[in-house]
Amino acid sequence: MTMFYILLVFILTGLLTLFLGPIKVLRNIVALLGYLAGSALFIYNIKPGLIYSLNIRVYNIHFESGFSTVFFGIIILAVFLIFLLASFHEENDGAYYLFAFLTLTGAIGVLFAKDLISFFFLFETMSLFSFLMVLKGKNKNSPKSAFKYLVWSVFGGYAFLFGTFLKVYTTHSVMIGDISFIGGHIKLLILLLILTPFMVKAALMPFHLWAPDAYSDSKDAFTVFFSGGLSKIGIFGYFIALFKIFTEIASKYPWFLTVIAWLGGITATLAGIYAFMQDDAKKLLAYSSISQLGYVAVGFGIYTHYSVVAAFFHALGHAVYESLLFLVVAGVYYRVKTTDLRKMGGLIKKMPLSFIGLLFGIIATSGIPPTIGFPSKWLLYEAVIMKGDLLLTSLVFFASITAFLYSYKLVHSIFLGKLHKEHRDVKEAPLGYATGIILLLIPLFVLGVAPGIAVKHIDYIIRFYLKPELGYNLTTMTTPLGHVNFPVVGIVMVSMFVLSLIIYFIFGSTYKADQTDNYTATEAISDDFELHYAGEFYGFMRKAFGRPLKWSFEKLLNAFLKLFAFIGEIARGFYMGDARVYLFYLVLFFSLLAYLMGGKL
Amino acid sequence: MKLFKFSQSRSLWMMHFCTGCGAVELPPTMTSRFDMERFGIMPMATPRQSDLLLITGYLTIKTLKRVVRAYEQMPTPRYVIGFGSCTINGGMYWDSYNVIKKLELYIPVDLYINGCMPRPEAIIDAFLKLREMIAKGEANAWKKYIENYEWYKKNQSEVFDVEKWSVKK
Amino acid sequence: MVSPILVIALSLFFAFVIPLLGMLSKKLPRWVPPISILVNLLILLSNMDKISGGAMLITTAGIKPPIAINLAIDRFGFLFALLIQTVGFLLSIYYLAQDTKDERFYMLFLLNILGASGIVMTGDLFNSFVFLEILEISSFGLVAVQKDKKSLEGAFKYMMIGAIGSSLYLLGIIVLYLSTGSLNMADIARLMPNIPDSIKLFAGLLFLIGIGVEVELFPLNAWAPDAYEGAQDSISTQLSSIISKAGIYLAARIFFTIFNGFYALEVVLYLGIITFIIAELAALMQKNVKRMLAYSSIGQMGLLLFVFALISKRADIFIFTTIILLALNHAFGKGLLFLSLGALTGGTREYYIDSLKGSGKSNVLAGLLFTMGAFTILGMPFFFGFWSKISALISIMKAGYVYLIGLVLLVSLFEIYYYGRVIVNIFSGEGKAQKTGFIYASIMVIFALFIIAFGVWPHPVFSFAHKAAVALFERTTYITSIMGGM
Amino acid sequence: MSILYFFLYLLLVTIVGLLYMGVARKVTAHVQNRYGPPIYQPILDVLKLFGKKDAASHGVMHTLGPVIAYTGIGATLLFLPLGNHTPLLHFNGDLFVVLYLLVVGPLGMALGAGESANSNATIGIARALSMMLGYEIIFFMATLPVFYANHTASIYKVILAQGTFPKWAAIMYPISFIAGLFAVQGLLGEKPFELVIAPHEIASGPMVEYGGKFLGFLQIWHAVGIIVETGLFVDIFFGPQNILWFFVGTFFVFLASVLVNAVMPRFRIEQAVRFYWGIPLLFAILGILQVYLWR
Repeated sequence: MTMFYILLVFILTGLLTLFLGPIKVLRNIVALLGYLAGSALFIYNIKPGLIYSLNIRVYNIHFESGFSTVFFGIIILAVFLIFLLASFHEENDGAYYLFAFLTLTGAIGVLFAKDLISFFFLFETMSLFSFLMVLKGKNKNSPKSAFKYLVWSVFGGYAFLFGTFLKVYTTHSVMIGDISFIGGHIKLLILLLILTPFMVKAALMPFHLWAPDAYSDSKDAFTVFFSGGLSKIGIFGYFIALFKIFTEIASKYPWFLTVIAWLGGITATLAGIYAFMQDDAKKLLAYSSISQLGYVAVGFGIYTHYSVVAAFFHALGHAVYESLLFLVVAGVYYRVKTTDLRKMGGLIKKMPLSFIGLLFGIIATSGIPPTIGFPSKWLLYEAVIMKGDLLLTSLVFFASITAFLYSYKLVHSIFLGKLHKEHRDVKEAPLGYATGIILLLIPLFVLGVAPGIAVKHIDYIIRFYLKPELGYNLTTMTTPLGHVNFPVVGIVMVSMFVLSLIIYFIFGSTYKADQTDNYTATEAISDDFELHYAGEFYGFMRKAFGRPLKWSFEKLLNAFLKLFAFIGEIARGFYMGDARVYLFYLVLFFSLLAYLMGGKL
Repeated sequence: MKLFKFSQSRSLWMMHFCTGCGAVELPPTMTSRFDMERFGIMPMATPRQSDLLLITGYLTIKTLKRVVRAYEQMPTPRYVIGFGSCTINGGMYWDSYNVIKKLELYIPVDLYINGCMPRPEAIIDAFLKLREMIAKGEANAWKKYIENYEWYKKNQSEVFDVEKWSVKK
Repeated sequence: MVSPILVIALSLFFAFVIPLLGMLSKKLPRWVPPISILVNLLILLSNMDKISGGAMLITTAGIKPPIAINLAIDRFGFLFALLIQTVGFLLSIYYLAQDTKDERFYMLFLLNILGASGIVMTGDLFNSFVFLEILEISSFGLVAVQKDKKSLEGAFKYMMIGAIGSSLYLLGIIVLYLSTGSLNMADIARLMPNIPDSIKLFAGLLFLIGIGVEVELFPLNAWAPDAYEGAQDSISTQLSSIISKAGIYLAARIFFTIFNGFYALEVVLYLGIITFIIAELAALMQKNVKRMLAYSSIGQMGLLLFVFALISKRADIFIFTTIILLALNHAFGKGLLFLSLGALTGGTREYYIDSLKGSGKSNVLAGLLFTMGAFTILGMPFFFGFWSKISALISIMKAGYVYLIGLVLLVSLFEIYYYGRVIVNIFSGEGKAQKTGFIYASIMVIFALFIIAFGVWPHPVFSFAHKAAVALFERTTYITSIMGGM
Repeated sequence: MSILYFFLYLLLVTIVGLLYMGVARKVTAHVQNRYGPPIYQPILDVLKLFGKKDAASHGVMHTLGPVIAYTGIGATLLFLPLGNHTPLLHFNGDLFVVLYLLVVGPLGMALGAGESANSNATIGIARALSMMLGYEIIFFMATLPVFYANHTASIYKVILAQGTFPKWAAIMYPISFIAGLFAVQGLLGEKPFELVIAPHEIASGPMVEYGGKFLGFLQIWHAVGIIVETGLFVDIFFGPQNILWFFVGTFFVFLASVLVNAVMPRFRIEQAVRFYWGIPLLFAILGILQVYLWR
């Protein structure tokens, strides 16, 4: 029953905020309290193994909680808190919070769902209200992006529904349960269909087309939750589909897993490349998010204990650092009112905390120890090599190099370089953002040094399905290939840093140079001189990639759409005649039917 | 400290400010015929990295302000070598309206190389002389600039807009 | 309790009173329809507990069926009657606030409601034809009421096809009469096994076409886009929520109760899905939003007919329940869409998607309601459409056409596409400020409340629809309750 | 005790690295028919740079950049076995720890250079990062077969497995080895790939605003970097059995690289990246296929 109450609390909070809409302070307090009540209920009461069902006439709603519920639930709730804190600084109305809370309801509800119909219901709820959230976005492109998002997520949802019906038809059970005993290849079709919405949510190529636009055109605070939180439902779905629904996928269709892994690798790489070509901070981060989610798909595709632990951990990491990055960008937008990378620069002096947040965010994104990004990447590489797919390993490695590229572009264009004249009076991001940054920095380091905290839980989730092979304790991980002790790496870095600092302080002295005191072939420059290299940052890579960069799934899709439009035009042509033509249809139809049935007359 | 002094004398990174025709003498000095790198002298790209500013020839007012800026951007200790007659008295541009005649008035010079043009041997000789001076602690012109900053600025302000071209410290 | 026959009688009476009142005052006639329909509603509701099990028989002149004209209301018909009267009542309230119109408009409107209620209440085949004619003729008039080129064109086309359709319907009645000697539905149904197959087939075909026109079956639906487009917004609502629903009732009554799962239903099965696909495809690129809604309406009816025809594969109460759910969803959802579209245009009759740009921002309520209507038609969760759509899919699965679910869902994607396009368009850019009158707005809100309330808690509607479906499903009970176990 | 040991270790590698740089200058000079500076010249340079006063700093990150760079390379060194002479911490990490620590240095430098608000610096960094798309992936692909064949990701185990001469990975996997050589040239930033510094083009790129002790830091960073980068290559492909062999190996790899450097012009950036995606990539893939076939 608690599960139902949690959802109810969120819905009611949403409705309350809707009615309190104009009274901003009260609304915010209610939203926060409602959130806290719901998450307190979740954290204290949701233990693995709870079951609840509710009969609404024809359908029975079945709820169940497992280890995965708790894992993903905590991630999603945590990211929602960050979103909530940041959103208080934006100009929002009550409906915004209603939609946000309903999105949360859907997202948390999906984790509880035990049968496919309620899963679909809650999943669509989430999609629908997140669509409305995007629709209430921040610029005039938002409706368009929202539309794209809607079409894609409904596409996924319908595929899921079709899969559900096929499953129900073949197994006579609507529960989330095994289908590997079904004869024939229909089980693969079911799996594929059920997997589709999750590939869409987790923006696996070629289902990613909605993501860059929807991420960048939704309100900044919401993007934090959108990317950090909602994409986790996609990961959760991978888990459901591959482990709970088709338990014997590895023995029955190993090639299917390989395809997923490669799709993940390609996603990670291509999205990484697209990311460093972007000139908008949120677009860049959107692609970065897609790229990082690609690794997760690789982890699931490899399908060993190591790789799946890596995938889950990466999902967790993604929630932390991607939220952090989006949050910082949101804070920057709040202050400078732009996300165009070419119009910022040098903000480190004005927004040091945001800079620190972004810095460690990108360090984690790049997977540098001792942050949360490292353990999962390390484990993933080991897993892929163990699987023996060296080319995939290389592809994934290529993807992580692109992470350095876009990370640096982001941090440089916003915070480093020259401070623009009009940003001279910019202040640090306000309290909500700052709190969020600090809150996110804690897990970023703690889990980077002691990943065992999370790995233990992840192990519980998947040990029913895969033989536990990974050796781990709080701070170390061991695979047949290698062994790593995370705090040692951290300690080495810190002590080496201290040593370098000592060397630094022993020698010489420095003076603080003004930003106009710069080597410009000894030309004297004024403060508004454009010295910030941010436009066309990796422009030369366009030449390096050449023509293939122009290929896109989007063009392919547009060709398809044109085809449908053409068919639609033909169909419309049917209704374009005058009354005589319509009469002719009628007569023709009658004669045809009479002819066809003539034998029976 | 001594070690630093020694290394300073043995490692001179120069920024050859190719202000005038004298620059043409530097390629032979650098390349295989005379090979100044064997004395640890290397050309550098920016004033930040350089120890030695080489003024190769006459300085117009337009160039002077840039030279001053470059000089001020160099980290101390820094050295200046005036190269050719032009830096001493204007040389063949002694009556030009836009060439400064005496470099010393604007930035402190450690060493001059006489001649028009001085040959690479002379340049190398100057380098070795400077090396000696550094080792002995005699090349202290950069201190003079700090001590008599006002005076130099006054001189500079007579020919260009100091406010704009000086480095703000 | 009051005899439901008064529903017919009173409406008829009021309809004829209108022109007389019109002579007295211009303002008076508009008060007649709401009063009349309210009375009707009360009469119906007072009979609610009387209708159970089989059909409730109301005879005229004390003569028992199969001879005399009679009404036979079972729960199925009652539900439709209630639907028709409710929507009619809401619309009549709206017409109160409308600009002064010719009083004949109110008469037509009332006759329209009367025809529709008559169809769903009568137990006599010929009477159903009469009511169908009343319904159709008043509809032509209502479509044409705008009196501009488009509405006249639409009305004309509707009339051409509709007249032929209903005459074929009449022909079907004649064929049945010739072979059974009866006009009473229950009686004919009882005698049905005695009729030779060829006659059955022929009559069935004639009925199929006659009703097919009404329920917008491909290729008999060519009138629909023009008529929907030409008609005033509230009339379009009426076309989709009342008139086509009466058609659905008739189809169910004739093909199921009388013909007992006649195998021409297989034709409907294919035609239904074809209607669905073609209409959705046609809507895909339609720039005129109203016409787009018309296509969507046709598409929904196609789906409905497809589900309806599934009973020829597997007779299941659930499928009947689904039909009712789909009909209800379509009635309220599409009604809401047409009404809110009218509000968005501000009565300018500029339905092109570009001219609607930003209208959702200047008229937030109408924009939101349009979105809700679209969502319920699309079958989004928390809206009633979700349950009806899921039920439809379950029905398809139960009938064994599980792969067709994929097709239906694929075509539904087109729906998302074109509805999404409109929603996005009305919420982007800046539009002219539109104002919606209070009454108009509250009618829309009532529509929307139905959708949301039963979307969140569908239980009552389910049980209601289930009971109605049982009434339809147990045809022998229907027959015996009327024929008295003959 | 081990801290002292580590100090000496770092000092040793720094000095050896600086001497390597000296050798490089000497060798280049001889190739160009010059006499060249003394081999210890880079040490003098570094000392001089640390002795400089008032280097310009553009802010915290600009200051910390070189420090982080040295931190990264020093930390990497700790995880890199110098021959089978066990490094202090080799048992706690493997190839991926090394690879990821290896980028800390460039990242620190990039952050520092970025804050200098000089477009030359940023262009240099952009080039450096883009170059990684070329050589880093080739290097990784070239080393993969070795690790895969020995079924480990630990560099130390790879060294142990190679034992004596005929079992060198360079001989067992010659195709990968060649690909690796291509990569090392880029890894060291030597001349056809010297786009990052490119003094004549972008005024020494990332270092444009660095003088004094910052530049000193960057010099010793580069010095240790040479050892670490070539050392990684030598460890993987030659399996040096003791520290002497390690240094001999690194010396020759570095020497080869310097010789190529001395006679080469410079690529344009997109040419450099595309170069790696051509023949070296082919070699790397063939190397991977080879290990599949041989296994």
